[in-house]
Amino acid sequence: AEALYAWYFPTAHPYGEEVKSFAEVFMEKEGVEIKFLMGSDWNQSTQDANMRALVADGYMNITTFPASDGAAGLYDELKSFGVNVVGFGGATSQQTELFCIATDVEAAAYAAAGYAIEAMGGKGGILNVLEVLSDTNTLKRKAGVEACIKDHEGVELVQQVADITSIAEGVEKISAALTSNIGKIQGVVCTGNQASSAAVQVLDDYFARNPDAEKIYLVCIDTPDDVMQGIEKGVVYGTIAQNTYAHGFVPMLILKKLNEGYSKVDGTYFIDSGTVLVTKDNMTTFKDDLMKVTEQILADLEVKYLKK
Amino acid sequence: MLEVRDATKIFPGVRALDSVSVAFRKGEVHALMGENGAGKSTLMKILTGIYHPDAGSVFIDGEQVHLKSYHDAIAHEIAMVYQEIQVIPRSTVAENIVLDKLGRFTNRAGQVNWAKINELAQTYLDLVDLKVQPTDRIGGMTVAQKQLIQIAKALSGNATYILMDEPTSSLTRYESENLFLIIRRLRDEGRGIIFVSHKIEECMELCDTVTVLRDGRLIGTRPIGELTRKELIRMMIGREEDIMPLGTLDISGDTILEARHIGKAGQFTDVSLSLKKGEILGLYGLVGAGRTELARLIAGAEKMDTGQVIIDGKPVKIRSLREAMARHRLGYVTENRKEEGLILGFSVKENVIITVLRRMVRKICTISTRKCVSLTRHMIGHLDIKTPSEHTPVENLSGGNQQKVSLAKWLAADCRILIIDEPTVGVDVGAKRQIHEIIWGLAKDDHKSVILISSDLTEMLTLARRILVFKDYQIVAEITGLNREGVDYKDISEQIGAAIV
Amino acid sequence: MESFRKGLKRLAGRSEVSVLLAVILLGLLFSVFSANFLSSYNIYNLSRTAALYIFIALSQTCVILVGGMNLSVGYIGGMTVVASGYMMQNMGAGILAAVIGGLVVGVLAGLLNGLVITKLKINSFVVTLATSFFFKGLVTGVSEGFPYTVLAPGFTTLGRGMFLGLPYMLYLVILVLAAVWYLFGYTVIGRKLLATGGNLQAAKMAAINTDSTIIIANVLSGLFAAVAGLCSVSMNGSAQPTTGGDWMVYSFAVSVIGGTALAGGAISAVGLFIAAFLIVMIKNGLVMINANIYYEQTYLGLILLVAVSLSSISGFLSRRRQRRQFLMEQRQRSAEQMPQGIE
Amino acid sequence: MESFRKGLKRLAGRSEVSVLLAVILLGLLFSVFSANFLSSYNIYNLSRTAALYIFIALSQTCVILVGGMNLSVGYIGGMTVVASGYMMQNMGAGILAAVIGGLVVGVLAGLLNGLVITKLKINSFVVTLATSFFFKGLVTGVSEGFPYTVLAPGFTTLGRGMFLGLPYMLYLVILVLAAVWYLFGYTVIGRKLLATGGNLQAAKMAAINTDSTIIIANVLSGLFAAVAGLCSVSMNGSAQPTTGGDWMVYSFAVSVIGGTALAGGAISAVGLFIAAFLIVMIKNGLVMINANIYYEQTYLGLILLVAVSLSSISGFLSRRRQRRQFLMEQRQRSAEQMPQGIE
Ligand SMILES: Nc1ncnc2c1ncn2[C@@H]1O[C@H](COP(=O)(O)OP(=O)(O)OP(=O)(O)O)[C@@H](O)[C@H]1O
Ligand SMILES: Nc1ncnc2c1ncn2[C@@H]1O[C@H](COP(=O)(O)OP(=O)(O)OP(=O)(O)O)[C@@H](O)[C@H]1O
Ligand SMILES: [Mg+2]
Ligand SMILES: [Mg+2]
Repeated sequence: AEALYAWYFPTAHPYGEEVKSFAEVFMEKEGVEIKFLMGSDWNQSTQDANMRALVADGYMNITTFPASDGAAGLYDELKSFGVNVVGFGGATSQQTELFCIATDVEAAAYAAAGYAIEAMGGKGGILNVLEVLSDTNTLKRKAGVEACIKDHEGVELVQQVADITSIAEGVEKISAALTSNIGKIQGVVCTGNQASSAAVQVLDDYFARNPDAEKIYLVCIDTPDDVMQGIEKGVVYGTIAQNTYAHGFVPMLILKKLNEGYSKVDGTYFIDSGTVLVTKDNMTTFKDDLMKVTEQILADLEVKYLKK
Repeated sequence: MLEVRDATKIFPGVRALDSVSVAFRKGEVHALMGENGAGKSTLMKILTGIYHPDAGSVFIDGEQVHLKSYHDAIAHEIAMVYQEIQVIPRSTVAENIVLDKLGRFTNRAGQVNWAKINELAQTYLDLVDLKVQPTDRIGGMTVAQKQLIQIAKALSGNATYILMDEPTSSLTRYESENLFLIIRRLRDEGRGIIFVSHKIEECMELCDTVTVLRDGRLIGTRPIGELTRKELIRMMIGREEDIMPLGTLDISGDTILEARHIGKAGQFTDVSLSLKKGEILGLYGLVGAGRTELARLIAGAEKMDTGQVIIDGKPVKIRSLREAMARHRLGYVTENRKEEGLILGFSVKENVIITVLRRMVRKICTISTRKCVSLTRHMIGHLDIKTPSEHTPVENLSGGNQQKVSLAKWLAADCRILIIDEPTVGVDVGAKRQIHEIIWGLAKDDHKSVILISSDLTEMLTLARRILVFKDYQIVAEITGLNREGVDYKDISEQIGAAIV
Repeated sequence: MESFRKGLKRLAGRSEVSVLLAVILLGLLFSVFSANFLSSYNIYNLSRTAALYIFIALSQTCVILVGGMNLSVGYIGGMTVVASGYMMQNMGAGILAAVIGGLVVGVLAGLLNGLVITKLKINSFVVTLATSFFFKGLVTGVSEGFPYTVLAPGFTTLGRGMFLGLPYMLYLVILVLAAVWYLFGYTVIGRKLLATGGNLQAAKMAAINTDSTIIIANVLSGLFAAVAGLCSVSMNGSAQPTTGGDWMVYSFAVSVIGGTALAGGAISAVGLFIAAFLIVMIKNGLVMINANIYYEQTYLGLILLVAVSLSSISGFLSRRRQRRQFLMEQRQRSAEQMPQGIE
Repeated sequence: MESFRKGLKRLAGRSEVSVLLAVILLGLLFSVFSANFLSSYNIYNLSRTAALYIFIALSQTCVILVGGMNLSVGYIGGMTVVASGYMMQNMGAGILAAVIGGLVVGVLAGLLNGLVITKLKINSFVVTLATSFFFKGLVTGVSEGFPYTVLAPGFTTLGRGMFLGLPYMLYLVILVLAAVWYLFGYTVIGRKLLATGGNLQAAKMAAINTDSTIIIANVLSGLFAAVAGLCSVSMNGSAQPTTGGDWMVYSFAVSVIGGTALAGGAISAVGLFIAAFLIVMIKNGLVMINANIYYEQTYLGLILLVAVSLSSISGFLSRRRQRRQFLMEQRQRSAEQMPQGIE
């Protein structure tokens, strides 16, 4: 039978939309039909139910983002039915998907903290803003930021906030943490999408109210409109851009190759999609830098990861 | 012997019982009497472990017992019929009857034996002469039916002491008579019955001893044979009862309301009645004869399938109670004050003004508290409602006073036509007289028209000037000639009895 | 014949039947539009999820039927998951120990809810709202978001095995439903629970210790939530602390559509079974028939609305039919009377 | 003096007072452990969020008090957010048009809920469960998950402006609460709503058109949810379609802790105000005192539990005191009687 391809994301979300658009690029380029599906809720049981329904409907090649680490169980079970699952955006701790193309979150968090510390002049206090606690990536991000701070003498981790499920909640928590540590925080690191938007809002408001306040360097993640506007305004020092093109394009390519007779090279699993710091200087050009990483991955694909 | 000694119970704001000591013997029917709020129900609840006395204690055969809950009471062979009828609506009649002793109906594996339960329930349903199946759901049944089921429940326990708190409040003579037969038999078997009722004739006829309470205090315990009706009433209300026939009404005016050929699937096929201006029309019948149902159809609470209502000679369509009141100034006072008549958690004031909210508005849609309070105070005075203040939640009032509040809100609405369903259920003699005078006044002085539904024949004969007798959703007799001096009530009672049986 | 028609009519009045009707109609619809809807894998799949939902719903039903609610079902499930996972991964517990550990956690959580509700006399809604935060915090606190991936060998048998094409879990849940049916139909404690929910006041006056029935209901609720948690672990092949996040909504949806009266006092084992399939089927079918991904929830909502309306619409229709018939009879009667009057 | 003490006692029985007590105690505690807890910025911040929570709670309160529930508050808010965002970004609407558009959406959604509940006679819980899926689908469907970032100029004034150090939103919500207090205390329709919730059957028998009061309550609920949605947009500076996801839980928490009886028929504007501050303060304070992030929810749950227990504990204590006093009087009385008896 003809191979059927599907793309799944836990819910309607700007990051998902962006990745989807690059999977669509693949669809056009390679003439492969892809079924796109998004869940109604960002939770594991919805993903389980929906992806099983896809498999029941004959889609044996799926690329997806794990709604939680629990996706590992799903992938594992689907693998036993002969389904090819390639992950993007986030890896599961059990590594039950064939490949995962994603940002190395711990490294990215380490880097983000590093950029903030650099901007702070190598000393001062940092507020670490984490996002969803039930996400295992959160712990990796926490470790990355903490490690980086440890590596820099004179820099102190003032407070961490977490468990942020909406922008409103992020605003509440970040402003509470800032208020209780006025003068002690010179840098803010956000490693979550909603947390970033919330932090931009809080700092924008804070500096509008206190134009003479001491500078606070904010490093965010992702490149949504509000963060980019923040960079332009100077509220945000920089943001870590993820390689959404690779997240959308590469998994589909791998699935196609697997159906063309390629198989996975043993011991391979994680494909680092790379990150770039976006600041005022490279706001228009950062995509080219990411594209270079993508090209490298594509070149490596049949060398490092797949074999005939 | 079941005894309380120096029982005291206080509720916020009232001393419901104040050092009351009474002894109830086996082999006697002991009446417990007193005005509304005298503390009868409170005393009964202390005897059955529902309330814990703040001082004093309960003794059985001279030995002190600690009743922590009704469960303990059952263990001591005490059963009770509550004044507030409470049933499990989704359960069957049989289950409601055996609920407090369900554990006795299991086999060795702990499995409930429904066949045995239904069988037992049938025995006691037959005993109280209630014609429903043990397997019927109790949900939609009338108050009277539920009351009989509660009685069956208390009887089925074979308890030594059976406490009945106003068991006859919703029953007609005929069901009551049957109950009295049962009670007498139980007495002869050597059990002790405590019987609460506001119907004095009943008590005089049935009971051996009477204890009277007033304002939470013990007035006295006497053999009933030593007392006359007059003396008994004086013990209860502290003064003489004034009985005077109410007189005659002027019913020469026009017909104000007519119901023609009312039909409703599964109930009425064809019922007609008419009501004149200034008349009090009585609807009498056995439990479940369909009086309440007819009233609800006329008042618009339910839809009729066929037939017509004519008011002031013009055919009208009444689609809801709201229309009935707003367009035709027709009101319906429900028989079920707990579920339909009152918002129990709300204050007396809120309950009284609910039908007349619009009239309480002062300027630009603001309800005037002063107007509300003055109306409520007027009603409290007019009906002599015993309440600490107009802000007291209705649930803290005694049953009779609750009934007065339920009536008060419809008096406040100032209707031209009032359908009053069982106006004096659970109301004491003094208050009953007041309510009668109020209803009478409505017709006599204000020239309002009243349809009175009552299961109390004395009340019916006192007030109604024409009686329609219902049986199985049909009118089987019309009793006229009541609107004159010197009516022979005995004769009329027999007439009605013949129509029903 | 007549009694058969009457029986049918009485059946039609029951809410389960209208839900069953909805299930059948939808099943037909989906299988027409998607060839794979009735494939054996999909049926296996559907029934496994439905089984899980039934456990979740049972947890809610137990407390609804004594007139309460349990907003913390999901997090009790989550605690069970974490407890059993912790025991297996960090303490090397075997299947039996892990299962017992998980169940004990669920029972204790239910007991806590029940005790606070009855002893402090606070509304169950408020209590379980507070404890759901409490339990959720414990779940994240203990696990720090990390799943436990080292399970006792064979732990996934229940969640992944099948017999005659149907998952073990379905057989298990059918057994449990039978037990529940027996419990509420034929045991004293079951009837006492129902009486408590039917009318608390009346139950008290019938010498039922309503405090203990309410506590028992909450313990049962915790127990079923724990069973659901263990089933999730067995299905997932790992103990995920996120388990249970969406259970609350579905527990209510299945319970209520399945005929558990929100006012308490009623339960229908069959109803729960059908309702779980309804919801699982809608979610699955929408994917299978390739519905617009963005509006999926809208369709789910619409279908649910129609499904729950069915019984009220059918009630309305039967009342109308009854009335019509009465009117016809009435007309006949008056037609018969006419000549008599003339005679 | 005596009457003052009596007044105090009556006050202490009210649940608002015990919640207020909890607020004060917590406030003291937090300000001891965090110097900036009472800083002007934090107060601004707290009161802005509390104002939002009050609107959300009002939306729930309106239906609770006619004896219903609204599980779809959050998604009605979400629809308002999307509608106003869409109008401003894609149609270039001004502030007035966007506000009106948003409010109309909320009112229509409430109307839909109300009509289905009353006309099809289905339980409000079930109806709003279904419509919450429905509305949520519409939110995702229209926005496709994207926020609207182009707002009409000046749209953030309400959400970000302040006067005398307090946010505009707080003043707005106080005005609205005053209006609500007036509505339920002094208008015909308000009293009718309360009566409907107090006892539906009795209200019907008192010639109140309970269908229309229930519809009005649902429309009001939709309206308040819409106001909350617009406030969120104004605070966030963008229209986020995820708005409202956690409103349901908080709407109940604030309403119920604020003294809205779950059985219906009661509302306390002051209670809502205090309860919103309680919850917002706990969440804020836990961050300020740098509590363990993983156990944060556990603390929140615990504090909530204690806060709601306060009124039941204080009620218990006052009953005990009363009984003691009575017994003492009794003893005195009998002691007094003794000599009399001897004389
Ligand atoms: N649960 C309660 N809370 C507060 N007050 C109560 C409560 N129960 C009874 N009371 C009060 O105690 C007093 C005695 O009430 P009780 O019900 O014993 O009277 P009763 O003699 O049975 O009257 P009725 O004939 O009207 O039934 C009344 O003033 C009543 O308002
Ligand atoms: N709400 C209801 N739902 C179902 N059946 C009802 C309802 N109300 C009354 N009935 C039934 O209708 C019959 C007539 O009751 P109705 O109340 O009209 O009688 P009644 O003459 O007023 O007698 P009662 O003294 O019992 O009030 C009863 O058998 C009862 O079972
Ligand atoms: Mg009484
Ligand atoms: Mg009647």
